[in-house]
Amino acid sequence: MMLFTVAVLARSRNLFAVVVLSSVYSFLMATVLVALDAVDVAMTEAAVGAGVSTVLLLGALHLCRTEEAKHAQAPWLPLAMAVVTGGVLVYGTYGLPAFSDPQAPIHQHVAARYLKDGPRETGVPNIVTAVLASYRGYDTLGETIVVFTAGIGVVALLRRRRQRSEGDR
Amino acid sequence: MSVALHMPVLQVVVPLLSAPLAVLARRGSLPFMFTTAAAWFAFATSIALWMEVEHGAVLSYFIGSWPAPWGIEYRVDRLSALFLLLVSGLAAVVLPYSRRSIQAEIPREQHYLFYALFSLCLAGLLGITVTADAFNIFVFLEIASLSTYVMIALGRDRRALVASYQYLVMGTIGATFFVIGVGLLYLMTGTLNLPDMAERLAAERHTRPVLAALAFITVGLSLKLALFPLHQWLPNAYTYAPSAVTAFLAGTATKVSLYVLVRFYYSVFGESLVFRHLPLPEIMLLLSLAAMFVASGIAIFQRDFKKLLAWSSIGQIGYITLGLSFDTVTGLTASLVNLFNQAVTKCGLFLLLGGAVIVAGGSTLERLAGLGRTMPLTSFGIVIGGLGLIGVPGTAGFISKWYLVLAALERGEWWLVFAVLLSSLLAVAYVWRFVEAAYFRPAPPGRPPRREAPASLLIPAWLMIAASVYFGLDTSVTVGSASGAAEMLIGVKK
Amino acid sequence: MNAASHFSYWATICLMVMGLFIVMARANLIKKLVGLAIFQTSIYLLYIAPGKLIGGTAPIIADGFSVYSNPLPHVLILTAIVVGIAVLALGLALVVRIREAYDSIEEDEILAAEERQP
Amino acid sequence: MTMLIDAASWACLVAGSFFCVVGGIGLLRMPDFYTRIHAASVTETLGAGLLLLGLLLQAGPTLIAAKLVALGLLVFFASPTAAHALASAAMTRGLAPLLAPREDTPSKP
Amino acid sequence: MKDDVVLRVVAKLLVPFILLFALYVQFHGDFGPGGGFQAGVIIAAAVIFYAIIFGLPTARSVVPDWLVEAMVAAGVLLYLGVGLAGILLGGNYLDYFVLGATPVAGQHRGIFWVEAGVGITVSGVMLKIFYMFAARARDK
Amino acid sequence: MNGVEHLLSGLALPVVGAAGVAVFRYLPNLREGVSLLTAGALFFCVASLVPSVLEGARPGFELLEVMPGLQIAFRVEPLGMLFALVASGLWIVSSLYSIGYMRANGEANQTRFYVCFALALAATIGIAFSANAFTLFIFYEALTLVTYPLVTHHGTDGARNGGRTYLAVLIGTSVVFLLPALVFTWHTTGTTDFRAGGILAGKLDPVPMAALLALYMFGIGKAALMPFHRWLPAAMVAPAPVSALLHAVAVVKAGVFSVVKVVVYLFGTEALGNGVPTDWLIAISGFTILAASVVALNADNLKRRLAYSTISQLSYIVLAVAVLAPLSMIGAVLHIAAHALGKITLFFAAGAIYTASHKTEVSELDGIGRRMPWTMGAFAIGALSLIGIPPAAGFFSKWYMVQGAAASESWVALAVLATSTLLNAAYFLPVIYSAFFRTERVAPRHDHGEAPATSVAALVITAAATLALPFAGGIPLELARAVWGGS
Amino acid sequence: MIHSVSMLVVLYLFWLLLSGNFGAFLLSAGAGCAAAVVLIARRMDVADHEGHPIHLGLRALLSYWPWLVKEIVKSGWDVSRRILDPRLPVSPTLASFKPSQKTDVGLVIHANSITLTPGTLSVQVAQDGILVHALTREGAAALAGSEMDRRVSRLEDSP
Amino acid sequence: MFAVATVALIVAVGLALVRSALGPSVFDRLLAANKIGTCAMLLLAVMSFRNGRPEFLDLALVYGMLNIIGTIAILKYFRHGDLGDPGDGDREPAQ
Ligand code: NA
Ligand code: NA
Repeated sequence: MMLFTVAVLARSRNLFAVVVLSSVYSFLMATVLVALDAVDVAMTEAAVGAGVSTVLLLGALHLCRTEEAKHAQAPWLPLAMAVVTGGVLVYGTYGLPAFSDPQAPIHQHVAARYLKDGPRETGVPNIVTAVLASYRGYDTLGETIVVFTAGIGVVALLRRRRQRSEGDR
Repeated sequence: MSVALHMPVLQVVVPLLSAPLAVLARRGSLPFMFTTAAAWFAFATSIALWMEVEHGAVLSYFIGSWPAPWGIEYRVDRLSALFLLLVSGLAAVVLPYSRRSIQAEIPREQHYLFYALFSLCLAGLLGITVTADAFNIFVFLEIASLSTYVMIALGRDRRALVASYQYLVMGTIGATFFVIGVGLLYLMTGTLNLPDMAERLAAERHTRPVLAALAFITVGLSLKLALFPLHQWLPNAYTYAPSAVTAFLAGTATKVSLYVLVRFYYSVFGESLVFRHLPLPEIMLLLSLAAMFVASGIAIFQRDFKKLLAWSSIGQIGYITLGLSFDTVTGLTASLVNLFNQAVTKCGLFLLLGGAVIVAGGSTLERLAGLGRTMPLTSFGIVIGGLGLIGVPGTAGFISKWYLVLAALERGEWWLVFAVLLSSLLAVAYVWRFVEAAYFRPAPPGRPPRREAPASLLIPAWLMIAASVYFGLDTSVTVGSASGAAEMLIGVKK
Repeated sequence: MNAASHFSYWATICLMVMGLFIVMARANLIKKLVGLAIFQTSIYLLYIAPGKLIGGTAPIIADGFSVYSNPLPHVLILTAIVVGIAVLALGLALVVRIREAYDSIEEDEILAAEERQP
Repeated sequence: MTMLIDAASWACLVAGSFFCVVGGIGLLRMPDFYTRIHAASVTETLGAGLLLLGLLLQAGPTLIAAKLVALGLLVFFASPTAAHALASAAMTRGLAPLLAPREDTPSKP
Repeated sequence: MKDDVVLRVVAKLLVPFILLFALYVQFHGDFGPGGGFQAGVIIAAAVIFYAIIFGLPTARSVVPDWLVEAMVAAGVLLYLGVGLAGILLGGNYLDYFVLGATPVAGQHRGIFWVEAGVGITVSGVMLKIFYMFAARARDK
Repeated sequence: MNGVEHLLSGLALPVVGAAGVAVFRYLPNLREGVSLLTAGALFFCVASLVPSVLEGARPGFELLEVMPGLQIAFRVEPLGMLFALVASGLWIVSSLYSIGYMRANGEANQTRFYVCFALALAATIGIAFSANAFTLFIFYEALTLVTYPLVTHHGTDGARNGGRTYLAVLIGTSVVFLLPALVFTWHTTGTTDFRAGGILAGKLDPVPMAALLALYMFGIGKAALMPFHRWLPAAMVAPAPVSALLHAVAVVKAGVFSVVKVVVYLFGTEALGNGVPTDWLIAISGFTILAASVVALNADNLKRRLAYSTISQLSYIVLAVAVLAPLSMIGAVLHIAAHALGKITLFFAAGAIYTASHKTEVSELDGIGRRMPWTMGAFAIGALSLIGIPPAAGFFSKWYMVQGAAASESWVALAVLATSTLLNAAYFLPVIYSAFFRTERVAPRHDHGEAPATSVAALVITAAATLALPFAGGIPLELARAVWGGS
Repeated sequence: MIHSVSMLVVLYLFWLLLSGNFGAFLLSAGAGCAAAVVLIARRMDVADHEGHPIHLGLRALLSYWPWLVKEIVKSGWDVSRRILDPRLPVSPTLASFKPSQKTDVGLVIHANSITLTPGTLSVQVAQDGILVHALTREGAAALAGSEMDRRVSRLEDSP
Repeated sequence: MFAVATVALIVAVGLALVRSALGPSVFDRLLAANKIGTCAMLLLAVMSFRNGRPEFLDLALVYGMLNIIGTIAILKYFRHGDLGDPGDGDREPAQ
C-alpha cells in the first residue's frame, strides 16, 4: 500500500496532492512501524510525517506554485541509477539473517544487554527511552542539535530583513 | 575534575555550547567572541591531544560512563588527532577573518546566526573526527552538513541558494547512503562501535551484505567528498558561499568525509577486504585520474577565479583519492599529507580571494585584473598559494606531490608517475590565468588605484599562506603524523 | 533464504528506488524534496524490520512478556526521522527563497536563468 | 457474564468492521465529493464507535477504558468538524455539488 | 478561520487537551511510547492548530517570538548543561550516575532533564519554523 | 670569517640586496647603487672562498631537514665554486650594463627588474652551492619563477606569450622529468647528496640507470636539449640585460651546471662508463648542436641567432659530459665559463646596438662597426671565442673537449665538434664582416654613436675577460681539475 | 475564573486517566502541567464558555447523547444500505434552514450533530441559517424544525 | 476477532487509498486521507489489544489529534491560501 501511495505520488503533478499523499504515506508508515513493535518511532513518524512536515510543505507551497511543470525528458538515466542502487542493496540483503531470526547478531550483542540490564541500570522500563536518553544520550544530544540547527537555519533563511532589500545582485 | 581528562569530549561540546549562547546573546560582539573562544579552545585542545597521541597512544573516552559497545565512545588516535588539528586550526584562523568579511557579505541582524552556525559546523566536523561510533558519525555529519547548507545560502548572490539546494539534495543522498551502509554493517555485527564492529567483521564470513555496505558507504562518502563524477554540488557551493565559509569548507568539509572513508576502509572493513577482494582500487584510481585531468582541465576555462579554485579542489581531491587507492603506507601517507597541505593552501587562497572580492567587488578574472598593482599583498599571497597548488618546491604542495610520486614509484608504475605530474601541469595553466590577469592587465576603470584588504582579513589569510610554505619546509608535523597514522592503519611497525 | 524472509528488505528497496527516482528525475524542487524524504524513510524499514521478533513485543518492559524486539534500531531511526524533518525544513526554506529570487521552482528554468546571468 | 460481554464485544467489533468497509466502498462508489463525505461519516461514526465499544467491553472498567473513551470523544468531536470543514472549504472554493433533479425516481430502496 | 463557528468552538475545546496530552507524553516517556521529541512536536502542533484557527498574530502574541527563540536555545543548553554537570560532579560527560544519591536515581534525574531539554528545543524549533514560513507568506 | 660564514653571506647577500633595492625604490640612484654594491660584495665573498677550496676545504652546512634524507643543505665544491664565481662576476658587469640600458630605454618597473635580478642571483648561488640534488631542485625552480617577471618585463601580449612558453617548458620538464628522477633517486638510495663518485653507483642496473639519466637530462630543461629548447628563443622578448642573465649569468648555465653536477656526483662517471648506454645522449646533444646552428644560420634577428647559438653551445657541454672522458669533463666545465663570457659580450653588444640604433636584424647591421667600434669590437671577440679561435677562452674549452672525445674514441662527437665549428663560423663571421667592411645601406633615422657609457664599459670588460680567462692564473682550470681530484 | 478552575479539574482528571501512575512525582507533575495548560489557555483566550462549556447541564447532555446515538445508528444503517445497493439510490440535495439556537455553542452542537448523523452534512453554519447537504431529498426535508433542533435548544436552555 | 477488525480496517484503508489516488478533486484526496487517518487510528487501537499492550492507545490518540490538525491545516490553506491568516479582522488577544 505504501508502494502504491508512493507510485501515485511520483506520478501526481499537483503538488498539493503530493502533500496529501505524503501525509497518508506517513500514517501508513507509522502503522507498519507499530506492527514492527517500534511504537516510539511510530509516534514520532506520525507526529512528524503527518503533522509537522505537512504543515511545512503547505507553508512552502503557499509561497510557490502548486502545479509541477510538464517535462519532456525521458527519465531513463535516473531510473537506471535508482535501480542499480536497489540492485546493490538486493545483492547485499541476500546474506543477511532471515527476518525475525533470534540468533541474528543484532539480537545477540549490544541490544541483548540493553534489554537484560537496562531496567536495572537505568530504572526505566521503556528501553527505547533508556537507550535514547542514557546509553546513547550523546546521539540524542546530537539529534537535538540537528533540530536546533534546522531551526536557526530556517530563521537565517526566511527572516525578513528590515532595512535592506534582498541583497541579490 | 581535570579538564585534561575530558579533552576529547570538551573539544566538541564547547563549540556546541557556543551556538545556543550566540543565539541567546544576539546583538553585539558576544556571538563572535563565544564562537572564536570556542574555536581557539578546540584548537588548543587538539594540539594537546595531538601531542598526547603522537607516539602511538590511543585515548578512549566513554560518554555517559557507559563502556564501549553499549555507550558512545570517543577515540583519539594519530589519524583523528591530525584531522582535529586541521579542522580546529582552520576554524581558529578563519573566525577572526570572518568578523570583517561577513560584515561586508551578510546583513548585520544575521551575524549571530552565522556564528552559531559556524560553531555548529565546527562541532559537527570535530565530532565526526573524534567519535568511534558509526551512527554518531552520521549525526554529526548531519550537524555539519545542515549548518553548511545554510551558511552557503547566506551568500549574497542568488545562485548561492540554488547551490545550497543542490548540495542539500546530494549531501542528503550521500548521508542516507552512508546510513544504509552502516545499517547493513549493524545487521551483520549487532554493534555500532567501530573497533567492536571491526572485530566482529573479521569473524564474519557472510560477505555479501558487507560488500554492499562497503559500496554504499563508499558512494555515500564519495558524494560528500566530491569524488569526480559525484562532484556537481561543489563548484557552485564554493563559488557563491560567503568567503569565510568557502575558506573553511574548502579546508575541512570534504576532508573530513575522506577521513571517515579512510577510517572505515582501514579500521572497520580492513584493507584486505577493501583492496584485495574488489576492483575498488582500480575504480578509485580511474576516477581519481579523471578528476585530476577533467576537473583541472575545466578549471582552466573558468572565468570566475573562485569557481576556478573550486574546480581545482575537485582535481586535488583526485590526488588524495589516488594515494588512497594505492593501499600502501606511502600512498596513504601521500594522501593524508596531500589532504592536509591542500586544505591549508586552499583555505589561505580563499581567504585572500575573499578580501579581493570585497575590495574589487567580484571574483571574475576581469574584476581581478590589475590586482597585482592595486592589491599587491593580496595578489602576491594568491600567487604563493597558487605555486603551492602547482607543487613548486618550497611549498606544501611540493611535499604532497613528492609523496604521491614516491608512492607511484614504489608500485613501479611509471605511467602513473607521469600522469600525476602531467596533470599538475594543468595547475600551472590555471594559476597562471590569475597571474596574467593580476599583473598584465590594467585594472578596470573606477577601482581605487591602490587599496589593500583590511589587516583583519590579510593577517589570517597570510597566516594560512605562511603555513602552507612552512609545511613545505618543515614536514615533521604533516609527514610525521601522516606516516604515523598510515603505519598505524596499515599495521606496520616502525 | 526464501523470499518471505526477505520481504521487508524488498519493500525497503522498492521505496528506496522510488524515492531516489523522484529525487533524480523530477525537476520540481518541492517534489524532489518529497522524494528525498521518501528515500530517507526507506531506511526506517531497513533498520527496524530486522529488529522485530515474531512473538516479541515492543521493548517496554512489562509483566507477562519475555521476548522484546530490538530497541536499538528504534533509537537510531528516531534520530533519522529528526534528521529527515530538519533536512525537509531547510530544503523548503531554500525553495521558498529560490522561488522569490527566480520566480520558479522548476530546476531547468532556474538553470536556464543562471545561464543568462553573467 | 464474561461470555456475554465477550460475545457483545465480538459482535460490536464485527459490526464496526463491517461499517468501516462499507464506508470505504461508499467512498469509492459515491458520485461526487459531497456524497462521499456522507459515506466516510459512516466509518467515522458507526465504524469507529462500534469498534471502540467492542474494545471497551474487552477492557472492562480500567484506565484503558478511560483512554478508549477519550479516543471516542476525540472522534466524536473531531470527525464532524473535519467533515464540516471539508465541505465548507470545498463550497467556498466553488466545487459545485452534484444535485439530484427536483423530481426523481423514489430514493427509498 | 475564526469566522467559522464550528472550527472555533472545537479548537477551543481541543487545544488545552492536546497540550496536556503533550505534557503527559513528555513525562511518561519512561513508561510508554513518547518522550521529549514527540511531546515537543505535539506542543508545537497544538500551537500551530491554534494559529491556524485564530491567526498568526494572535498566536504570536500568546507565544511570542522571543520566548520561542529562547526555548530553542534553552533546551539545547539544558541538555549540554546536564552533560557538563556529569563532569562537574566527577563523572564523564553525560554521566547520570553521579547526578543522584543512587545510580538509578541519578539515571532518572539525568533522563528527565535531558528529555526536558529535547522537548523545549523541539517545540521551540518547530514553532519557530512554522512562524517563519507563515510570516513570510503574510508579508508577501 | 671561515668558509661557512662566507657561504652563508654568499647566499644571503643577493636577498639582502633585493630587499635594499625594494626599500630604495623611489631613489633610482641609491637603488642601482645598492644593486651594484651587492654584486661587488657577492663576488668578493665568493672569490674569497676560492683559495680554501683549492686547498681542499669543502665548507658546508645543513639548513633544515624537510624529510628524512632530504635536507636543504649547502656545500662548496670546485664545480659550484667556478659557477658561482662566473655568475657573481658577471652580475657586476650586467648590473653596470643594465643601469645604462634600462635608463636609456626608459623601461618601466625598474625596481621589480632589479629585485628579480638580485633574487635570480640568489637562486643561482643556491644552485651553485647546493649540497644535494634536492636543494638544487628547489633553487632551480625558484630561478625559473623569479626570472619569469624578467622575461615578461614588457607586459605586452608578446611578452606574455613568451613568458607562457618559458614557464611551460621549464616547469613542465622539471616537474614531469626532473621531479620523478629525483624521487626515484631518493627512493633508491635514501639520499640525494652530491658525493664524489656518485651515489647511484652499484644501486641500479644499466638500463634503469640510463633511463634515469634520460629523465635528468630532459628534466633539466634549462640545458635546452632538443626538443625542450623552445623556451630560450621565446624568452627573447625580454630586455637585453635579461637575455644576458638567461644566456650567460644564470639560467642556461644553471642548466648545464646541473647536468654536469648530476652526472658527476649522482651517477659518477665511472658508474656510467660501466656499460650504461650513453650513446643516445651523444646523438641527441650532437643533433641539438647541429640543428640549432643551422637555425641560427638562417635567423635574421640578431637575438634569435644568438639564442640558437646558445642552444647549440649548451649542447657542447652535454656532449662533453656524455663522452665521459676526464678531459672532456674539464672542457665542459671550462666551457661553462667561456661561453658565459663570450655570450654575455654578444648580448651586451646586441643590446647596445638596440639602445643606440633600435636595430634588431642582422641584415640592418651593415657598417655599424664604424659608428660603434667598441661594441662591435667586443662582439667580434665574443664571436671568435664561441667559434673556438685562439686565444679566446672558447678555444681552450673546445680543445679539452676534442681531446677527451679523441681519448675515448668517440668519433661521432669529434665529427659533431668539427662540423659545428664550421657552422659557428658561418653564422658569426658574416655579422662581423658586414659590420666592419660593408657600408650602411640605409641611413639610420637618427645619427647615433655608441650606447651609454656604462653599457659599453660592461661589454668591454667582458670581452677583455674572454681574452684574459685562459691567462687568469689558471684558477678555472684548477677548479675544473679539482672536480676530478678524487677520481 | 470558574471556567479556569473547572478546566483545571478536568485536565487533572484527564492526566490521571492517561497516566495511571500514582507516584508522588507524577501526581504533582500532573498538577503542575494542568495548571500550566490552564495558564496558557487563559492567555490563548480559550478558557471561556465556548472552549469549556460547563454551563450546559450534565443531565441534559446525558439525555441528548443517547438520543443522538440512536439517530446516528438509524441513519447510518440507512446510508449503508444505499451504499451497498447496486442502484446507488441517492438524490443529493442542498437545503438551508434557520436554526433556533441562540448561542454559538448550541449552534455548533447542532451543526456537528447534523454532520455526525450519516446522510446529512452541515456545509455553512451561521446564526441566520445552516446550509445542509443531504444524501437524499427525504433527509433534507426532515431538517427544518426537526427534533434535533428542538433538543439542542432545550440543551442550551437547561441550567 | 481482532483479526477480522484488522483485516476490515486494512481493506478500508485500501479503498480510501484508491480514492486518494483517483481524486479527482483535491478535496476528495483530503477526505480519503482523513479517513485513512481515522482507520489507522482504529487499527492501532485494535492492534494494541491484539498485542496485549493497551498502553499504545496513546499512539492512537496522537493519530487522532494529528489527523484533525493536519486536515484543518490543509483546509485552512485552501480557504485562505495562507496558514497564518486570522480569517477576519485582526483581534487583539486577551491577556
Ligand atoms: Na520514549
Ligand atoms: Na453526516
